[in-house]
Amino acid sequence: MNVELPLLAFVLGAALATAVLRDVLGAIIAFATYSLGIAVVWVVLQAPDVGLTEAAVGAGVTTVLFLLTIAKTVRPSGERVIERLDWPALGVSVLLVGVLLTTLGALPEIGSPDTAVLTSEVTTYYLENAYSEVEVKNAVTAVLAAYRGFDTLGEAVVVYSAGVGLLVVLGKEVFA
Amino acid sequence: MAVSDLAALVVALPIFGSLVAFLAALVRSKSGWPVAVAATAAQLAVTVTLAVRAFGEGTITYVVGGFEAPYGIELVVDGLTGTMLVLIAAVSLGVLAYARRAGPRSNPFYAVFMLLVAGLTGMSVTADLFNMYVFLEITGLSAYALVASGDRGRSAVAALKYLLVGTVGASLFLLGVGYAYIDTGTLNMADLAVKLAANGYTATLTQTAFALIVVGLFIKVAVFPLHTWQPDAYAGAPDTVSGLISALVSTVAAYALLRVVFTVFGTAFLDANPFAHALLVGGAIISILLGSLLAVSQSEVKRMLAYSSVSQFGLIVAAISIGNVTALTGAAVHLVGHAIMKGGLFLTAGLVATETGARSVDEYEGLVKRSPVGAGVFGVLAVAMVGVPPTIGFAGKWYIAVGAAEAGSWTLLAVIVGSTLLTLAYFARLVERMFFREPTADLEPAVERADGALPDGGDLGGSDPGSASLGMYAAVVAAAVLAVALGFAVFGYGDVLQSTIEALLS
Amino acid sequence: MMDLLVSRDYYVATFLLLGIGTYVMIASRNLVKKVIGMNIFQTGIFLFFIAAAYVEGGNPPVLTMDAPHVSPLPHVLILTAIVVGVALTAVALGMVVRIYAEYGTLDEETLQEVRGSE
Amino acid sequence: MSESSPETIGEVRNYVESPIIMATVRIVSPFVFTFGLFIMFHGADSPGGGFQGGVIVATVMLMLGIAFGIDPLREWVGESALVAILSVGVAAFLAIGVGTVALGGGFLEYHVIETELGIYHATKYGIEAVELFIGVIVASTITGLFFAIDAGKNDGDSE
Repeated sequence: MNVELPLLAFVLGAALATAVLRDVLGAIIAFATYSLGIAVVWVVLQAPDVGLTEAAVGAGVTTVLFLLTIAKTVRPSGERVIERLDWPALGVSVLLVGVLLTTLGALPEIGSPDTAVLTSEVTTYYLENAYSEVEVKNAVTAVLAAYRGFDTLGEAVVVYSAGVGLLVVLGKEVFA
Repeated sequence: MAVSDLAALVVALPIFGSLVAFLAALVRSKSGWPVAVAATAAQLAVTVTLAVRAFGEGTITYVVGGFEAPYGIELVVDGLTGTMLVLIAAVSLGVLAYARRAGPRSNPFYAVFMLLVAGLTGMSVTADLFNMYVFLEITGLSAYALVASGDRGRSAVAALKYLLVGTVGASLFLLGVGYAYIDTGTLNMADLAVKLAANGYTATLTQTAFALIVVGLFIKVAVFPLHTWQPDAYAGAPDTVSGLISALVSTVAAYALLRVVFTVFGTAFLDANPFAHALLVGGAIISILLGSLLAVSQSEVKRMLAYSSVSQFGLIVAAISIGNVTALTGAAVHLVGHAIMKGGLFLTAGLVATETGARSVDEYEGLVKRSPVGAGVFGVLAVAMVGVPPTIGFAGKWYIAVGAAEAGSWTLLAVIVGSTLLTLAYFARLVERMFFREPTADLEPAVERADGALPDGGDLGGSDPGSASLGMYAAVVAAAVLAVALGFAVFGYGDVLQSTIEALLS
Repeated sequence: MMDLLVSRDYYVATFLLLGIGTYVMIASRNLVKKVIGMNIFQTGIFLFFIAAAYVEGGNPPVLTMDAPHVSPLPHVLILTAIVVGVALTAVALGMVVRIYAEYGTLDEETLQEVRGSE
Repeated sequence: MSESSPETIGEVRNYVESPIIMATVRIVSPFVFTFGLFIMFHGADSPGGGFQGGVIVATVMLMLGIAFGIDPLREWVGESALVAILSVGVAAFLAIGVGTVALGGGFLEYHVIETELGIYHATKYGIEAVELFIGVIVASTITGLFFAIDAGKNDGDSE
């Protein structure tokens, strides 16, 4: 796994770019780059379903929604390229990162085969029974649509509520 | 069909109602109201059936999709869940009665209204941590959109702030769930409880999971100092929405906190981790004291009521931190009582604004002459909120205070008793103005369509501005009657709830 | 120390992304950038789950592929969470459009000045 | 009900007609659309599924919008049609859940379709139906989101 450190550096760099770029269009482009990087991370971590979704959603839909929004509003024209450093905000985030880092030692090593997640009866049950019980070979789909179908109903409702919610926010009755 | 199937159908029903309300716009504009009323009435019938069954024959457990518990998603309806389910349906029906005239009236509004009911119901019945996150987000999304349904820019700004802060809360909850999952490999609450206990309660991952989940839910409940979204959201929303979300959203989040703290982590975890106990006690005391102090200093009535909620939810968190049968019964009673009293107060504030245009504390001077019903109901609900017997406001505080005494938490007991005086401080200010002063300001009724109470482009449906409908009066009077009547019923309720709470604590 | 960081590099990245997301949400005066910050904050948490599912040398959880498989459950959870994220973003951007229509600005400080005179 | 008109007052038009883009989109969109459907149905045995497929189908709408302008596209699709498609998608998902209860099983228990109605591989078909409905929900919602954000806030004059 020689790609992982450069890849993470790339992703973090893109995330940082959204933070420091003053121009909103620049920040959106940096965010789209970030999403593509993250999609590659998912593929590297053997999660192709999530990678496909991230590429379609993060780099696709979300970016277009952002672009449409700034086309509808303004793009602030500033004389400065880089945002001024906000010390209180930096303090809060450094504190958050610091606190979370103290738990690092307790977290299991990544990729180790004997973590609770991988050895748990839930994971093994899904991998062993997905095909015989629900007849699909992609265990992700089996869990999504069958074992955790109720979550997926919730997910469908979330999409629906985004649609209706946006209509309420914009004071419309249909998508016009 | 078995009765236990209702545990899943009770979530599906309001979603279906939402779809019908949304589709009805294609046939006729502004036709969502009757659909929402029919769906909510049916919901009330289903929830009462479930609650009767849960209290009568014991806890209902149900795994969606016919799978087994840790593999599929489990739903549980016990006495506490049953209480929440009925409360959600009943309060929604009351708010709908109010909304007929007060608006907003567009079909998507009622579609989102029903989605909020679905989200809250789902949060109450689920026994799976990630499923709870999904419903937490459905609840959140609908609440953000409802706050933004007001016509003025203020609503949109408040809603965006609510959305950003609320999302951080839900995300911290999700991160906490992640820690618990990495620790155990499971998401089912009962299964988690067993596995966390086996890992030992002082494991770093368990402690982190607890801290993140509690802080995430603190944001949703609006515990000081994580309450910053709440006064803006409640004050910026249309009156109908303020009534609905102040009564239900934080309430169900507090219920979720109670459920997770006791079902997943348990009292043994709290005993083993002084920091966890301190987190709850600290949040409770700061909220009770500072929430009240901020309420006293507000000049706008709806903001004052909002800060009052911060303080009242401090009491609920206090009850959770005490964690004995009496205190948790008090938590359940106060959740119900607060929902009715605070929802009623917000709706009354809306009624008063519709009748007289009064929205600030000073404008309430001599209100009894201009809006006798509004002033009367406000007075009764304020007295109930202070905790004067025999109202439900008294019953909830009494149980929690007795629970604190039983546990020997004398500091908490002092704060709880003191909170009554603080509540008195901000309500007395208003009650004195309403009943014992002459009106000074001349106000036009609902002149500026205050707070987007009529966001449908000023169409008043043929009525003259400044008139409140029968439904609006009925909703607020019902809240006042319930606030007193439930005070008498509460001790019988405490008895039937006992087995649920004992099971929760074991 | 170095060992700890490298063996848990994705978790470190998670924490840093949470930090960057928080910073962008607090420090940005522009409302659109705040929503971008929210997205970064959420993806940080997605990384936490997906990294937990990973096993060295594992294949995706498709049963036609050879064992060992990575755990499918976190993937499912994050698929749902990504959907939640885009839903929140859409609604948030709707609010941004409305705020601009009302006040003619998306700058937090200008907004406060405009609203102060409301 | 709102009526959209291409000449909405005071709105900035970003659309620039370009023959090259129009021709490209005309050629590419059927392929992308088919790819979206493929991904939607292919989730059972390999990576992919309703959500991803739905997003890709929505991308076709987006490309058409960029090439031919969002307002003509909105009129072609019909804003009411999106409401109907979205609602029917969610309702169909619910109907599967309620249907299995009506057949005597649990909520979303696909298995009973096989035992009660004698349809073999009912679980697999159930899963594929769910994926299809999710695709429909996602594609219609995302198209609607584009339309709604592009149209901006209603000023109340269209009521």
